[in-house]
Parts: sequence; structure tokens; C-alpha cells
Amino acid sequence: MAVITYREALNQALREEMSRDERVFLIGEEVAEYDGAYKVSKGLLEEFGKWRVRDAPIAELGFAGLGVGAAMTGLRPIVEFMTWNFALLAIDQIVNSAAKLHQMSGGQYNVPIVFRGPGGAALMLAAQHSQALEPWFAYVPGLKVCSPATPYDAKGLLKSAVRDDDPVVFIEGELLYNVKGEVPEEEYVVPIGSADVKRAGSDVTIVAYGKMVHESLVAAERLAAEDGLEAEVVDLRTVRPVDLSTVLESVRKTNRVVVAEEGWPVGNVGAQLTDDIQREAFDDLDAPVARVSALDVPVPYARNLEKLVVPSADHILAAARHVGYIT
Amino acid sequence: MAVITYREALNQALREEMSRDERVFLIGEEVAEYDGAYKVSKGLLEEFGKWRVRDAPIAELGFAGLGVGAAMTGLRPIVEFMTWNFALLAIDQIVNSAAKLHQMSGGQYNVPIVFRGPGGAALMLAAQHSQALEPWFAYVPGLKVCSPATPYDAKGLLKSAVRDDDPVVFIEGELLYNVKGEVPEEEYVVPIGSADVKRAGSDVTIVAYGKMVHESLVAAERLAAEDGLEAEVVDLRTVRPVDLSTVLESVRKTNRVVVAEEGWPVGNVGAQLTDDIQREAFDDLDAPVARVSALDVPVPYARNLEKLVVPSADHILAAARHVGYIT
Amino acid sequence: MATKERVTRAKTKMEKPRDGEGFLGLGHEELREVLRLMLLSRRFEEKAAESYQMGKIGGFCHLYIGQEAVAAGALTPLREDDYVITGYRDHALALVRGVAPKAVMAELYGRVDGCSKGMGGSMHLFERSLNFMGGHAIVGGHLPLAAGVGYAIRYREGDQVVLCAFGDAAVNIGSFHEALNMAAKWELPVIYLIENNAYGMGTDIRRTAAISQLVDRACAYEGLAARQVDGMDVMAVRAATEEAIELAREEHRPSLIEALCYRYMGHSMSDPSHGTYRSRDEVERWRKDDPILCFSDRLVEGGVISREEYEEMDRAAIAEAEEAAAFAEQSPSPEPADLYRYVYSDVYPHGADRRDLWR
Amino acid sequence: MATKERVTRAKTKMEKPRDGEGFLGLGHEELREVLRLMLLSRRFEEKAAESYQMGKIGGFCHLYIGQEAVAAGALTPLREDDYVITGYRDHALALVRGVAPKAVMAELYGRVDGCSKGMGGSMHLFERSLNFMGGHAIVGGHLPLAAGVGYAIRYREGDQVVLCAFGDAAVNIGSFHEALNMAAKWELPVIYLIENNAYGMGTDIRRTAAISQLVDRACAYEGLAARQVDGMDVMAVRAATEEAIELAREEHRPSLIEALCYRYMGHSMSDPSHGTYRSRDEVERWRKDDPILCFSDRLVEGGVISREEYEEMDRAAIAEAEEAAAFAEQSPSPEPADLYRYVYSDVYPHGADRRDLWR
Ligand SMILES: Cc1ncc(C[n+]2csc(CCOP(=O)(O)OP(=O)(O)O)c2C)c(N)n1
Ligand SMILES: Cc1ncc(C[n+]2csc(CCOP(=O)(O)OP(=O)(O)O)c2C)c(N)n1
Ligand SMILES: [Mg+2]
Ligand SMILES: [Mg+2]
Repeated sequence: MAVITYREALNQALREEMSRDERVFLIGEEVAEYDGAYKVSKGLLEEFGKWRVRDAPIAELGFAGLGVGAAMTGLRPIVEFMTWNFALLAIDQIVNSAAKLHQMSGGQYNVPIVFRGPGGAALMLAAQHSQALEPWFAYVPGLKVCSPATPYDAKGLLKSAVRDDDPVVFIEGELLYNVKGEVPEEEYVVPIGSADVKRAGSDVTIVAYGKMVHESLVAAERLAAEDGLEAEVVDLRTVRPVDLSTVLESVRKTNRVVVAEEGWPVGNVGAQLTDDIQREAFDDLDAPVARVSALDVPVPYARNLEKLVVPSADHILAAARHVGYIT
Repeated sequence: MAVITYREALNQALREEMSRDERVFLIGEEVAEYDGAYKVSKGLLEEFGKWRVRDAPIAELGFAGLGVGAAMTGLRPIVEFMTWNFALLAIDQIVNSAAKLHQMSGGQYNVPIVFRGPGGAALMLAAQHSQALEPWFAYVPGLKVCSPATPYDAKGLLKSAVRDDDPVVFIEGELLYNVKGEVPEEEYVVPIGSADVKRAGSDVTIVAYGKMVHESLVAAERLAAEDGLEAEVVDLRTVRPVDLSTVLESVRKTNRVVVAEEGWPVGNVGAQLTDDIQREAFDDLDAPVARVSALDVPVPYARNLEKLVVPSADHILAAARHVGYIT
Repeated sequence: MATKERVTRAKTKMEKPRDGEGFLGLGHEELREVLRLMLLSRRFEEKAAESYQMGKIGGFCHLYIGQEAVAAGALTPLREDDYVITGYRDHALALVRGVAPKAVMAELYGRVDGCSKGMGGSMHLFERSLNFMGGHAIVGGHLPLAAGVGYAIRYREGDQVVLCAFGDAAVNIGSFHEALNMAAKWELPVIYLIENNAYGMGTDIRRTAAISQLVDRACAYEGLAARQVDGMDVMAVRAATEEAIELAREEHRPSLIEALCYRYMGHSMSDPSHGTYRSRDEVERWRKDDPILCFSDRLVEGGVISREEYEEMDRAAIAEAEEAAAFAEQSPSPEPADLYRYVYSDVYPHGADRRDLWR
Repeated sequence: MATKERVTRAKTKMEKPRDGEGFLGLGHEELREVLRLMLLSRRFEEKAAESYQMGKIGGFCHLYIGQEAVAAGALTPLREDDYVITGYRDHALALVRGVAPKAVMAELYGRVDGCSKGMGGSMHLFERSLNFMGGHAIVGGHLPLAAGVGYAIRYREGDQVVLCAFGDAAVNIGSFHEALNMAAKWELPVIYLIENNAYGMGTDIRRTAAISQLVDRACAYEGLAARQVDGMDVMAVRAATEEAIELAREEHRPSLIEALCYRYMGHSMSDPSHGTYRSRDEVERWRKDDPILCFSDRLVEGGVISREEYEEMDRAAIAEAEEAAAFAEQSPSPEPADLYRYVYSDVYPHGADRRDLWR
């Protein structure tokens, strides 16, 4: 298998889906002539031309809405937000149009659209540029929400998202674009709503998605080396709908759980997941579920503070020890 | 004590705070000449003039931002959204400007602003007009979020919100404006972040806010009459920050909890609260916390379906019986 | 680019059809059909108002009464494969587009035979088979959608056009600006139609828009054609729309049309027709220009229709409205299973209702 | 209202100061100060770029190099009690407004002595004592804020003005439209200044804006004055701003000014200065119009400053930039306690960090 970056994997997914289905097009700021702010759409303009790879004005609300309208006619737009922070301007179109049109029209219009771009804190971008919004989208019925951690999943999930008949919010990791991983040459998809065990283990389950999967794997290695405990790392990959069966299966084996995410703590993905786990597998738990998240503050610029705010392997390790009663 | 409506109570709060402090002004669609879409600002234009009671164009992002700018100079704007559904267009100003400016400026600029208007489903307004967004705002550090149930609390909390030096998201009940209750003649405020026991009881705690408080009280009466159980109804009043002490105190007494809210289920206020309660009072619980919310679907128009989606006293009663093992 | 040169203003005097000839190239049959659609809209909404008062219709219900010339003038020259999209004041547009009165009324009643299966209600009428794309309740929200439909047309190299109607108050919102800029820049075949009924709810548009003639906002977007017309004159609206359709179809050139009209009723069924924000007198004055009466008078004078035929047509419209209500009345409410049925197109993995099961 | 009549276009030829007299009524001292501020901005940012390369500055860092005439021309005629608000490309505006280079550099380094205490970084410079209101990183986000400051001025019946700077690409976003409409309608003393450096990141503004001259967008807002100026000519910018200030101060009339300028560097420190989206040649051509060199040449020719004095001024600017970096270097990082300190103004009830305690 070829080893490629997360960026290249996304690029392949775009190229393959655009070749496969001429209804698929990409629109967003800098996606065409500039090859994308993060170069995810490299080479696509040349291959597919300007109607299928369109540089948008800075008008997130407008071009997100344009995507929804085009999707209503049966096209399959991929709307790129340069980062999800700017999608705050387009929320109305995502939530009030895309997520609701199928239902409001009594099933007549579906909206096969993908909204994608990087989310989460990167490095010293300060408060307005460092937000993890998965919990917001997970809250909204009518949306599906993906957030892949590896090149393999990024490619496979994006292909599923493009083929999905409903709106998919696809949140990439701003710090993951250079991450490398194996990706098969042959065609494959990763179904939306399926979690994946990224590391097998029997002592504690760490549930994570996106960048936190990598931090969890680091934590798991240290846990094994330093404490002799084997963590099972479950990558949600999709945060709406959550593949609870895979999570519960792991929990029933390990009896101890840490959930880790980049976002703020109050009412986040982990809050709901903790509730789901405790509700459905209470008797299997040997300790309350531990939750790792960002601190409950806007992300500050100064590097030393940012490091304290954004969760990392250290925090996951501490939480795993906590549920494992190792202190 | 005078018995007045929730609407009048809010109107009094606005009038009193505007009289007390000339930095306070109101801006929003139809707030001036039309007295407010829900008549909350009745008579204020006449009393305070157009610079202090300003009819805005339909430009939620713009006038919310205008409020933030004015607040940065030390004024105390109250921005009315005709309903919170339209605030989706202004989210960027609430989250990226109001909630972050104090931190990003290193404490130099604070943003004493109130964003207010009705939230939740009313009657047959369909999907785009029936959303409960408290969980979204509760997620965001830098905001405070209030949602009063009674005229007394509406008045007292709004006065606190206006006096608060930080941005306050103030979500009124679209179906509560005609609800009546006692309100003292003399000046008072209800502090932000304090819950209130609306009905004392020893058998089960029902935690709710906004409209669900009334549904909870109905459920409590039926529980008493039909099952002989006394429910304690705790009204959060503020959903960020949550007054966990008051909740926990009640839980320690009753050992059984239902949390009820109007919003969708995934990652809502109750998800976090359930986690908080189970984490901090696990040994006091005789049953897992039960959660009542809307169904996980956009609110449909048809009355029969809407009734199934929106939570009511029936559901709270069922949940209370469920945690009380009465089935 | 000077605005004045680009905007064609409406003639305010209504032309009469030259005897026996019809006008705008329309034959008698077609002219009568336009009139019929206006009458149908009027009578349908009068019936809807009655049903609303009786509690059979709920939620917000915004009537188009007084504005019928705009829908009829703008939608009748469209081709079947063109697209229509609008705001929440959508009954008349749906009816003129050809959605069955029964299906519209059943939707207002919240019944399964409604054109949106009872899921959308008054503000969210849809009929995919007629390319009637809603019914959107967030002011300005559908303007970018229309640009998207226009984008899709260009994308597929089609020659359809999109007609996007919205109220005067929408000209102040960001999406108006963003949508018009994209439509102009990318040469999308979209006709943006301002139904300027002078008020956004209780607010005179002149109090919130920093521009005297709304159509002049077109000056900010090169490539966008602009027309202002008398929106009480169905033929003036039709003429302007026909020009815009041609520009869009032949040259991919978008337009902004402002139709100056008036609503006779309150903003929605829960609002008074007049009061603090406008006088009874003002409403009465506009009533004199009733678009249906004016048009029918012209057709009668022009010999297109006789008084008797007109009365008959009106009776038929009333009957159709009554039938629609009777039909709606007996149409069943949606099934509880429909709750989850329309949230996603496919089967929602892991059970959409998992968390609701205890209920 | 025809645009052409309302927009005053810049003279492209630069006037020379009439011998010994200065120009625009400015004395030698003042002209030299304008030049000094431009030089300071330039040298400061060159130093910042160096520190960025060395990893001492992080995040996004957008340089103003090439555009100095705009900040210096627009901000120097303001009064101390006027307000300034801008986007993320804010170093030069902060410096010209009078924020200490040390405080700006320390902010870029993320240190407590930064003008935002290390919390904001390059994109979020603030200095309340100078009414320097940031430093905002969402394109278009601060335009409504500026309207709000203008609203507050009128509210208090003050005679200050607000200068709001933003890039060319912001003219396509909704908040531009919403803000300008409110400013025009309510007669708010705001000067909206487009720093048209021809590109939004890698996109030529002509590819996304359906209008040839951005300033012509003013035609959509009656009451909004409009000026287009050569943004490489500090005195042209200053003249236009002075007129706009007068309109705003005396008549509460808002303005839209478009300054045609150019950035010599990449969009941010992580982007190349040229490449796919613009040629090296193009950059070189604009370099010939370097605003600092042009202005200093004129001042030298006009006898306002000697070559030696200019060299000396430049050395001083370099020294100040170096000192700023040295200062920033030794300034401490913020304390962990600062994390919760600035989230709310008062003490957050129930312990802000309650949920984080286990850490
Ligand atoms: C973004 C948004 N803000 C506010 C509202 C509430 N609202 C519904 S209709 C309306 C007035 C719109 O007036 P106009 O655009 O002139 O259309 P008309 O009702 O006159 O047809 C308002 C403010 C809304 N639906 N959407
Ligand atoms: C709403 C929003 N969308 C996208 C971005 C990402 N972004 C940052 S700067 C920029 C280009 C802005 O160009 P322009 O307005 O011309 O200003 P300049 O950088 O040239 O000074 C973009 C797209 C953003 N910050 N905000
Ligand atoms: Mg109107
Ligand atoms: Mg630019």
C-alpha cells in the first residue's frame, strides 16, 4: 500500500469522486487557482475546469447557500470552508436550509452536499481561529458529522460523504494534513457512522476522533510502557450518528473508559457519549467514564497557555490512569 | 404583589434599567414603532426616543455586531432577535466577537451586551422557526446563558443581564409571554447563575428551565395526585454557568433525577448536567438520571406530529415514574 | 456605471389591450388564464383566512392578497422546466405555478395530502414535479439557493431560468448582497424579484434601507440588469419578467426586478391590517388599485372577457377554494412514523430514535 | 443616484510640496513624522518577519509592507479621541496610531507585556488607551462593530469619528452590506477604508467582485460619500481621509474610501510573495512605487528633510524595531492563571475551572 499524507488522501478522494460522478463539484475560497489554502484541491482546477472547481468570494453564507440550491437540483456540491471557524457565518444555511429541507418538503428535496474544511486549534492562531464545533453539528438532526483521523479514513469517509444523499459536515484536522498513512491503491469507502478500533487492548478503552486519536495512540503506548496497561483506542470517525455498538463492545471488554476530544467541555460529544455509555453499559463499568477536552476558555495566543488549553496525550494518559486507579 | 405577565415583567425590566442607566439601549427588528413583535418593548420608544429604542433593518449579523461595537465603548446594548432562530445569522458576532473580545484584548475591552428574544418551539411554526439553541451557547466560554420560566425570574434575571459586564444570551419562552405570576413592586434582581427550587419535594428531583419548568410543575402535581410521590422542581434559570450546588443539594435529598428541556437530545444541557450529577453525586443516586428532551428530528408542522416531538408534562411524568420504578 | 441608465422604470398608466388583440402577444385564452390564476389566489386565501380563524390552520400564515399581480405576472411567462423559489409568503406563487389548490390547502391544514406532506405548512410549500422549490422562512435565506440553482443550470449547460421572489425588507440582509454578487459575477440565469409591498412587518422599508428605490441596489453589481415596475399591473410585471427571462436564457444575464405592490392584510394572520405603522386610509387608497379589479376591467373593456364570464370565473375560483378546504378537511394527519421518515433520505444508522425509545 | 458624480477619483500624479511650505497644510515637522511612522512600520515588520523565521513568533502573521501609505495617510489626521478598528493585518495601523513598538512586538511574541497581554497575537492587537479597538480575524467581522462605535458616538452626541480599515476581499461579504446600510441610514460618523491591495490571499479581487471599482459599491447606500485614492501616495490618502473626517465630524456623514495599494509580501508569513496568482514582475513593478521611497524623495526634493536626516530616521526606525524585539524577548510569558482571568470580567460563578480540576 502506498503511504501518503492526509492531504493527499483527501485530494485523491476529491479527484476520484469528481471523475466518477460529474455531478460533483467543489466550491470555496482559494480552492481553484491557488490549489486550496491547505492544498487539498491541488490540480483539480486544471483537471476539471472552473465550473467544477470554483473560487468563491469571501461570502460563506452565500456560497454555502449556493451549494444547497445546486444540491436541490441533484448536483453534489462540496463546499470548502477555509476553516470551520468561518462557517459560523454560514450556520444558517447549514442548519436552516441543508439540514431541514428534506423534512420540510416532505421528502421531495434531498440535499446531497458536503461541507468540509479544517477544524480545531492549530498553532497559536488565537481564539477566533481555534474552535472545535463538532458538538454543535452533532446536536442538529438532519446532519451527519464526520471527523477522520488518518489518511485511510479521510479518503474513505470523504468518498462516502460525497455519495451520501444528505448533508454531511466533514471536519478535517488542521494539524493532520501532513500526517502519513497507508492507503490502498484500489477503490474503497469507509461507511459513515462506523467507528474503528485503532489499537486493540483489554485494560481501558479510549474513545476519540480526529486529532485526539493520535494523541490517544501516543498515550496508549506510554500506558503500556510505563504502566503495563493495554489501552484499546476506538476512533469514532463519525460523531453523528455515533457507532455506539463498537464503543460498547470495547467497554464490555475493558470496563474502563476515557473519551477525548479537542472541543470545550460543556455539552460536547463526550458529554453525550458518557451518558450513552453509562446508560447502556452501566454494569460493565468499573469506574465512571473520564472526559478529556479543552479547558473551558477561548484558546489564547501565547504558546505556553495554548498548550495548557488544548488537550494532549499527557491529559489522556492522566485520565486513563485515573480510571485505572493508578495514581 | 402585583400579578403580571412574563411579557410585562420583561417590559418593566427594560424600562427600569433604561431609566436607571442611560447607557442602556435596545435595538432589533420592530422593537420601536411596532412595540416589538411580541410587544415586549411596548411604550419604550415613546419614553426613550429613537436612539435608545431602535428599529433595525433585517440584518441580524449587522445589528448584533453594531451592539458589540457600541458595548466596547461602554454602552450597554440589548439586542433583540425576533426569535433565536434568526440569531443563527448573527452567531459569528456572538461567538467570535462578543464572547472573545475580553480575552483577546487581554482584558481591555469587555462587552456588556444582552442578546435576547424568544426561543424554542411555539405552535406549528415548523422546522426553521422551532429551535432551542441553549446547548450551543452553553458550549461557548465567554458567554452566560439565561432562560427564565416565570415573570419574577424574567424580570430579575434580565435586570442582572443588563448590569452584567459580559455578554449574556437571554432566551425567553415564545409560549411564556402570557404566563402570569407575582412580581414585587420594589426593585430586585435575580443573580445570574443561581437556580431556584420551584416546588419542594423529597421523592424525585426534576431539573428544568424555561417552558419545561411549567411542564415539570404540572407533572409534579400529577405525580403527587396519582402516585403519591413528591417531586422537587429545580429551575436552573441560568444554563451557563449552571448552579450545580442547588441541583446537587436536591439530588442528595431525593436520590432520583429527571432533567427536562425543550431542545434536541444529542449533547444538550441535560447531557452535561447528567454527567455532572452522576460525577459529583453518584453515591446519592438510586437510579440513573432520566433525560427528557425533544425527539431527535426537526420540528414538523403538523400539529399531531409536533405534539409528539416537543416534550411535555406527560413525558416528564413518565420519566419521573421511570426513575421512581413506578411502571 | 450610472444606475439611471440601467434601470427601466415602469409606466404607471396601464395600457389597454388593443381591441380584440390582447397584449404582450398574449391571446384571449392566455389573458383569461392569467386573470383566473389571480382570482384563484385571492379566493383561495380568503378561504384560508377563514379556516385559520376557525383554528383549522395553525402557525404563521402570510397572505398575498393585494399582491396577486406580481406572482401572476412573473410566473406565467416561465417555462415548465424553469425554477421558482420564494419566501414564506408563498401560497399565490405555488398556485400560479400550478400546485393544486387541494395540495396547498391540505398543507396549510397539516395533512398528508399537502404538497409537503404536512411537514412544512404555510411557509414551506414545495412541489418538486413543478420545480417549485419552496417556501423558505428565513428572510433572505433562499437568495443564495436561487444562485445555486442558477449555477446548476449553467453547470449542465441548460437554458432554464430561476425566478426568486422575496420581500422588500430582504434587501438589507447580507445574503442579498452575497447572492447578487455571485449571480452577477458568474452570469447565472437568476431573476431576483423584489415584491416591494412597502413594509417589512410593521416597518416602512424607507426607514431601514438607505436607498430610495430598492432596485437601484443593482448598481453595485455589474452585469445585473434592473427593472422597476408597477406591481399592481400584472401586464407590467409580465413584460419586465419576459425581458428578464430573455436576458437570462439567451445571455445568462441575471436581473433584479422591483415590483411596487401592496399587501391588503396584516403581515401574517396574527397581525392587524393597519394600525400604528400604516393608516386605514392608506390601505383604502391602495385598494382602489386592486390588481384583480383593474386587470379584469381592462380585459372587459378590451373585449377579452365579458362581465358574465368574469363572474363565472370568480364563482369557479370560490368553488375551487371551497373544494380545496373540504379536501383538506378529510385528508388524514401524517403518521407518527413520518417523524423519522423525512429527516434523512436513507435509513439512519444505529436507529434514529434510539434515544427516544423509552418514551 | 449616479455613482460617477459621487466618487472623487484620486489624482495619480503626486504633487510635490511647494518649496519649503509642506503640503496639505502640514508643517515640516508633521510631514517628517508621517514619514517616520511609515519607516517605523516597515522596519518593525522586517524585524518581525525575521523573528517569525526564527520561530519566535507563531500563528498567522500578515505583513503590511508596501501598504504603509494607507495607514499613515488615514490615521495621522485623526484626533486622539477618535477610534480605529481594523482586520488582522494590523501591525502598521497599531504603530501609526501610537501603540508602542515594544508592546506590539511583545504581543507577536506572545508575552505579558504585549498590548493584548499575549492573549491575542498578531491578528488581535488592542490598545484601549488609544482607542485602538483591534485586530479582528474574521473577514468583515469588524465592519458592524465600527458602525456600533459610530452609533455610540451619535448616542453620546460626541464629535469623534471611527476609522475602519479592511481588505478588498471584504467587499463581497454580507456584513459589508449590512454595516454600510446602517451607517448610511443612521448617519453614523464612520469612515470605511478599503485597503485594496488587489488580492484576497491568492485571488485577484476582480475574479470575485462583480464591480470594477470597489468604491462604486457606495452607490447602493444613499448618504455614503465615496472617494477612490492612490494608496501608494500617503498625501492622497491623507487628503481623502481629511475630507471624510470633516464630513463625519460635522455632518455625521459616513464615507467609503478605496485606497489602491499593494502588498509586497505574501498574504501571511506562510505564503510566497508571488507564484501562481501573481508574477514576480508584477511585484517588481509595484515596488517601483514604494510608498516610503516616493514620499521621502518628495520630501527631500521639497526641502522638508535632507538625505542625511532621512538616513538617520531610518537608522532610528531600525534601532527601535531591534529594541522592540529585545524587549519582547525578555518579557515573560503569561501566567497559567491568566487563562481564566480574561474569559469573564467578573469572577465566574461556581468556579470556571470546576470541570478541569482533575487535571
Ligand atoms: C432573518 C430573519 N429575520 C427576521 C425574520 C422575521 N420576519 C419574518 S417576515 C419579516 C418581514 C419581512 O418583510 P419583507 O421582506 O418586506 O416581506 P413581506 O413579509 O412584506 O412579504 C420578518 C422580520 C425572519 N423570518 N428571518
Ligand atoms: C469570514 C472569513 N473567511 C475567510 C477567512 C480566511 N482569510 C483570511 S484573510 C483572507 C483574505 C482577505 O483578503 P483581503 O480582504 O483583501 O485583505 P488582505 O489580506 O489583502 O489585507 C481570507 C480569505 C477569514 N479570516 N474570514
Ligand atoms: Mg414587504
Ligand atoms: Mg486584499
